[in-house]
Amino acid sequence: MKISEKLARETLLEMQRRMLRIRLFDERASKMVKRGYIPGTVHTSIGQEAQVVGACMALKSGDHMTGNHRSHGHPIGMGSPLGPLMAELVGKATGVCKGKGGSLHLADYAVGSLGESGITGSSIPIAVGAGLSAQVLGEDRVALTFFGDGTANQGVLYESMNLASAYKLPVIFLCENNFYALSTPSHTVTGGRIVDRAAGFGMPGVRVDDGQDVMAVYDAVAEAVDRARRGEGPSLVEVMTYRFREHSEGLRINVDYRNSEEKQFWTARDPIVLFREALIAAGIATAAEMDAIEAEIAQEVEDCASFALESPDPEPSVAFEHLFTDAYDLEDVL
Amino acid sequence: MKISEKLARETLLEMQRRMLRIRLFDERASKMVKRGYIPGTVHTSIGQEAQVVGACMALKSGDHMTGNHRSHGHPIGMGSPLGPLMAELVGKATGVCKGKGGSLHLADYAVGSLGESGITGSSIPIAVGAGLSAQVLGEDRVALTFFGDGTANQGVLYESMNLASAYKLPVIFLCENNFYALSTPSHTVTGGRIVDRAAGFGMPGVRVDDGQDVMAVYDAVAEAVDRARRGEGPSLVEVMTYRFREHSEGLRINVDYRNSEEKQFWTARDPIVLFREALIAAGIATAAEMDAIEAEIAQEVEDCASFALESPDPEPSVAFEHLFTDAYDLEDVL
Amino acid sequence: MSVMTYIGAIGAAQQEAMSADPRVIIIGEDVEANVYGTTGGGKQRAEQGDFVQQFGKNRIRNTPISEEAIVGTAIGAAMTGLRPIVDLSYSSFLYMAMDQFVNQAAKNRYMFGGQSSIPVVFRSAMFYGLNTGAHHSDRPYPMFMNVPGLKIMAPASAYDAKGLLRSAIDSDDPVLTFEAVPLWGAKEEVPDEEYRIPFGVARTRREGCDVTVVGVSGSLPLALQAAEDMAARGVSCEVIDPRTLVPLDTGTIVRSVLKTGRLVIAEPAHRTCGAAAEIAAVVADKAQHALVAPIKRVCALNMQVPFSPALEAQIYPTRERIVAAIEAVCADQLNAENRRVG
Amino acid sequence: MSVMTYIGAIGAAQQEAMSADPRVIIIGEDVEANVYGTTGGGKQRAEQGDFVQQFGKNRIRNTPISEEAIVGTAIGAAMTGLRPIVDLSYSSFLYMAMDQFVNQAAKNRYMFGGQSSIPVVFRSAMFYGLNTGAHHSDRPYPMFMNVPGLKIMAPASAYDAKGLLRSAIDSDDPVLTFEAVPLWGAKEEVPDEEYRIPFGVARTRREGCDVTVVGVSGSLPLALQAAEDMAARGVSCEVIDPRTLVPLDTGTIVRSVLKTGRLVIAEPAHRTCGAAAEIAAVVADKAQHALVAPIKRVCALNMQVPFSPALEAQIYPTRERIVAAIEAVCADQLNAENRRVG
Ligand SMILES: Cc1ncc(C[n+]2csc(CCOP(=O)(O)OP(=O)(O)O)c2C)c(N)n1
Ligand SMILES: Cc1ncc(C[n+]2csc(CCOP(=O)(O)OP(=O)(O)O)c2C)c(N)n1
Ligand SMILES: [Mg+2]
Ligand SMILES: [Mg+2]
Repeated sequence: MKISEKLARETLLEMQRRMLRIRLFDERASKMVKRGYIPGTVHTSIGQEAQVVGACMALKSGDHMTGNHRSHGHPIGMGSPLGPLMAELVGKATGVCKGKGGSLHLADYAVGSLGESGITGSSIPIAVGAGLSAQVLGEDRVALTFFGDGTANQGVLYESMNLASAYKLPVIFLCENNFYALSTPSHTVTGGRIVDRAAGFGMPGVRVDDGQDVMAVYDAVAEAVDRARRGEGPSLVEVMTYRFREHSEGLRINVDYRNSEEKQFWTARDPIVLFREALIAAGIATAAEMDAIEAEIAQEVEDCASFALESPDPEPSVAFEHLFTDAYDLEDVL
Repeated sequence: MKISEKLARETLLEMQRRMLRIRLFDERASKMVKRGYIPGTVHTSIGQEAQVVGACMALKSGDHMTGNHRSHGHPIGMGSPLGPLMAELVGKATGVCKGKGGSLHLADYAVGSLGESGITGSSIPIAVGAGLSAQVLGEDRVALTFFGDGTANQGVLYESMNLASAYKLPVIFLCENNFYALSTPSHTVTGGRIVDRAAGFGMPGVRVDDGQDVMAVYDAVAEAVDRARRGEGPSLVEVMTYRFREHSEGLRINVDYRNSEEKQFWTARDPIVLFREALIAAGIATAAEMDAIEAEIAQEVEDCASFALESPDPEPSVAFEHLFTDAYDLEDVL
Repeated sequence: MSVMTYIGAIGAAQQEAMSADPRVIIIGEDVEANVYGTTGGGKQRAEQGDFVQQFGKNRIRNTPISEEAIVGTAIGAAMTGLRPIVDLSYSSFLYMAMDQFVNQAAKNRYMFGGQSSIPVVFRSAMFYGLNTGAHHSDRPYPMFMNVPGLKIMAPASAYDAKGLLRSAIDSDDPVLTFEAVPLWGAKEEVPDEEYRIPFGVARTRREGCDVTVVGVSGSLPLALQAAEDMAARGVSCEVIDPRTLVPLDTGTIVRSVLKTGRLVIAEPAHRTCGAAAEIAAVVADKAQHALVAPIKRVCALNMQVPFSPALEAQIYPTRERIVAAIEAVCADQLNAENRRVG
Repeated sequence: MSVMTYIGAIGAAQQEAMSADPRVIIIGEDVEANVYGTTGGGKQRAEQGDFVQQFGKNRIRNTPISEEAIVGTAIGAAMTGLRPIVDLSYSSFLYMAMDQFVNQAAKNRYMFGGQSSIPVVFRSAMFYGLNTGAHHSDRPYPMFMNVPGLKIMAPASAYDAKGLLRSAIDSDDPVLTFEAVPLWGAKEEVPDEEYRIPFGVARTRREGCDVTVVGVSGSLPLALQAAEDMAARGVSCEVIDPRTLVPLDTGTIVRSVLKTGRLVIAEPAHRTCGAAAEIAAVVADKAQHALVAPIKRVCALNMQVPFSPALEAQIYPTRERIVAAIEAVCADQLNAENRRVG
């Protein structure tokens, strides 16, 4: 891995911090689902941290992001504090969405996270809208949307890509290609290569073949972001990566749809290990410094879990708020 | 124009007949709308006859076709008799859909026409379904779907192309690119070229630059049909053509969205005139023979109009038929 | 006061809103060319040109045919600083964007704990009764009433259309308009100054004491005509236009039925699970004790729309069908009246 | 007879139908891997393998995530010789394909004058009350009830699920199933031989004379429990499961209300324009003269679904809310009973 010379040491370390946050947060969340502290299920980004963080770090404050069901990494990548995220997963009053969203529907407007989406593909045009408002209002910001290889077969993506392209909107379409949609291997349900779909919609398509290399992801996305800021329109970036866990926690699929050689190949390419080694090799940080960072993040995650578990449940009446912005008659609801 | 040597004389003449049928039928329908004999409006294929007929003639009996709002040419191209089509436009009991469809919703299952669609894009996956049934049942047939350049920006097209490609279904996606969607120039709302969208979905894309040349359209579609019959999957064929009239009859748009040079350029390339001249030049038919064909079709169209006008209205109770295949309680309806 | 058509009122409300607030934009298919007649300049067109000339192409946006992306883009834009008016043309095209309406517009603010507000108006028009066939004639507002989080207006006159649309554009929540194309040409006096009509307030178009007749959208004028017919026969109808379907002013309707004891509801949507069903259900709960006759619905039949003019008219409510329903619930009075007259 | 779960019954019906007719195929996301548990082999799995092994990949089709194309493709395939069962997984995903449901499945046959028939079943399951959040919890069947041309089944038990699904697959018209995931594990005795239950015939689950309680889908068991509670307090409930919503057996419901004079309707969908509204409206028309109390609806509140377990349970009907509604309409009897007992 080649460490970019353009990036400050602190930025590089922050990348590793965010990857660690995602990893440890998701490991923790996974345990909490199994023990029943988190209701429902969660979809972890374990193994995909480089793809998430490389993309988010290429954005700057004021930019927007929308995501999908594999939902914790994206706001963490944008810099969202962990406590309210974990509290949201547990369904507490202190959750980032007041306990009303849950794992699938995290959003943290303070860091530009406009919302994850349980419905695959549904949040893609929302990012295009953020691009449109930037253009109409003349504001210097871009929007990025994350979606999976499976979701790349939903029509709304192509409507969105086309609209963004025709209007030259500052939007980055980021495909997280982990080779599977649930139990379905991408190649069995996908005609052609996703990256090749960009050209027909008048935008550049770039594929990051090693999505475990956070530098490679960063570079590709940063270029797309620059292009967007220059007013030259949207780009599609496809990142090849792998989820180390099952589609969602607790899901057991009786079919052996991912063989063990494949799993071994990818888990050997752990993005966090690779980046740690690269940083040390490049003399950016010592092993001891990296250890300290890991301990720091481990503590952060401990703290976020305690915060979540100790927080109060939402008041029942919170269920009747936020339907509309103005006061409404509860008669209409009850 | 080069006359294909592979085609029998009778086939060539039938092409011209079908183009003439479309032209004269649509001219007649246009008049009947203006005089109030046809309720609502109609969308003519005048100017686009080569594109329609070249495609339909590349199919054979047993194949299926779905179409869109520019709806008369497609069934006529498939060989549907004119009387019941015109009666349908007028809303008569003898209409091909018993007067229940109207211009926008023609269908003639007898010739493989599974239905035109007032909702743009909506009938595209229907053709994919016809391809799927052929594949599952092992029947030797293909399905072709017509849609416009404007409709090429609807997501359902890409979902359909992808599905057909992943399953290798015998489907031909035929884009009638007449440069406009209603008053909107294609290039202002379209990123990239439509034909280039095929590759990203794993299928060949072919563009017929001179869509006024019925031979060129036929050749391109026939190749796609052969490929489909060989089990090699779908193709996208984009045909560049032009509508000579307004988007729909009677519609007046105050903006000059198509300038007169452009109109002149295209009307000078009348597909029916071009083919007539080419046939005569190639010695396939004499001018007199072509005149006779024109007179024959003119008579057919006269007859279809009389048939339509003289036919009875549907019985009022027909409005309560065909909701379900089995008997239902009229109480549930009224 | 000036006299305005229903469609003119819509254009005028849009023009006022665009002039008042630079965050308001219009986005949709063919809006530049003003094909549907609501993005022209209205009376001022001659002086001020059309909307493109007045507001520029940055704010009047032709789109590709991509309803799902258009709707989603408008939602995203509304979440980030704009106040879009989306012109979806035919109401029949809303289905294409259903996911965005239900899962984004309606749920976003709720699900994210109030972080977003979504000030966007989705305009669409119900082209029914005009022989356009099954694909273009839908009146799908009941579907959207079943989705909490969407406000819905369905005006029946120029005055209401203008005032409600201004309120809709002011609203920080998503609003769907269902315009009645059969009423586009209907004229009404409209104030010259700007005005707004609040959502959730019904308009009693005619006072009466024997039967309450609720008319939704294009069925309202028919209800008024039927009331006229019945007045001649000694039956006094109170005719109510709910104007907005979400929120729905059930209070006005219930109070009226408490007075009249009878209810007829007319609407152009299909009967099953329509707005009339909802109104009937509310009244059967809140005013059951006052009811002296069955509640009658006069809706579009549970049928798709046939093309032929020989067939289509049967599908929708008519003045005659409304009269028949009133007759059915007022059989007593009519008999009494007959005896008196006879 | 054997005891079967609701979800097992669905799998068994699919297996029978696939064995009986080679034109039946199953198409949907992840159907090969049987993630949702309805494309396995049921009891016979050990001997016969899963559906892919039994029927082959030609008839068990994994799809891309493309609901609109999947639904449209299934419709086209049904028009040309197949009898597809489309597994759409969560009912919340139906919105993605709304245009195909409304404009193709529902209208095609009608609009083409009977040329097509469309024997296709669209299966979906309502995963509500399971803390999956607003995007996955919808119960959108009322929307589809407003669309003439779609048949709708919403079984509340294993026996009904199996028999209705066989009828659905036999039907030459498009059928939507709305399965209740909270009932997937509920068991019932089911005949060993093949059987079919006709559409449009309600099942009276308990006879009674004081009040009619209609329970739709997952609310039916709650209605039965509430009836049990009320029986102990001297109120006799007649509990009816409509089983299919289109066609809806209004006759059975109306006859029951003519007997009891009271009606409570419970359903998991949102209240406004829901199935309960339709049932209430029908009864307020056909049995108004027999009503001695207001009609009460116990529906999901007009709210989106919050995630937190501390919040979600409030949204749906419960045994307690149904009891409260019955109490409200039976206040007279309860007072009489109290006097008798006290
Ligand atoms: C519209 C819709 N269809 C189906 C689903 C069910 N579903 C949830 S995640 C998923 C697979 C998504 O695959 P991909 O986009 O590749 O993302 P990944 O899970 O691999 O990150 C499916 C089918 C859904 N949530 N929404
Ligand atoms: C879903 C949907 N959106 C919009 C329309 C309105 N509409 C009808 S035809 C048309 C233009 C279609 O353009 P194109 O696909 O290029 O076909 P052409 O008319 O040029 O043949 C539009 C926008 C529609 N019928 N359906
Ligand atoms: Mg994936
Ligand atoms: Mg065009």
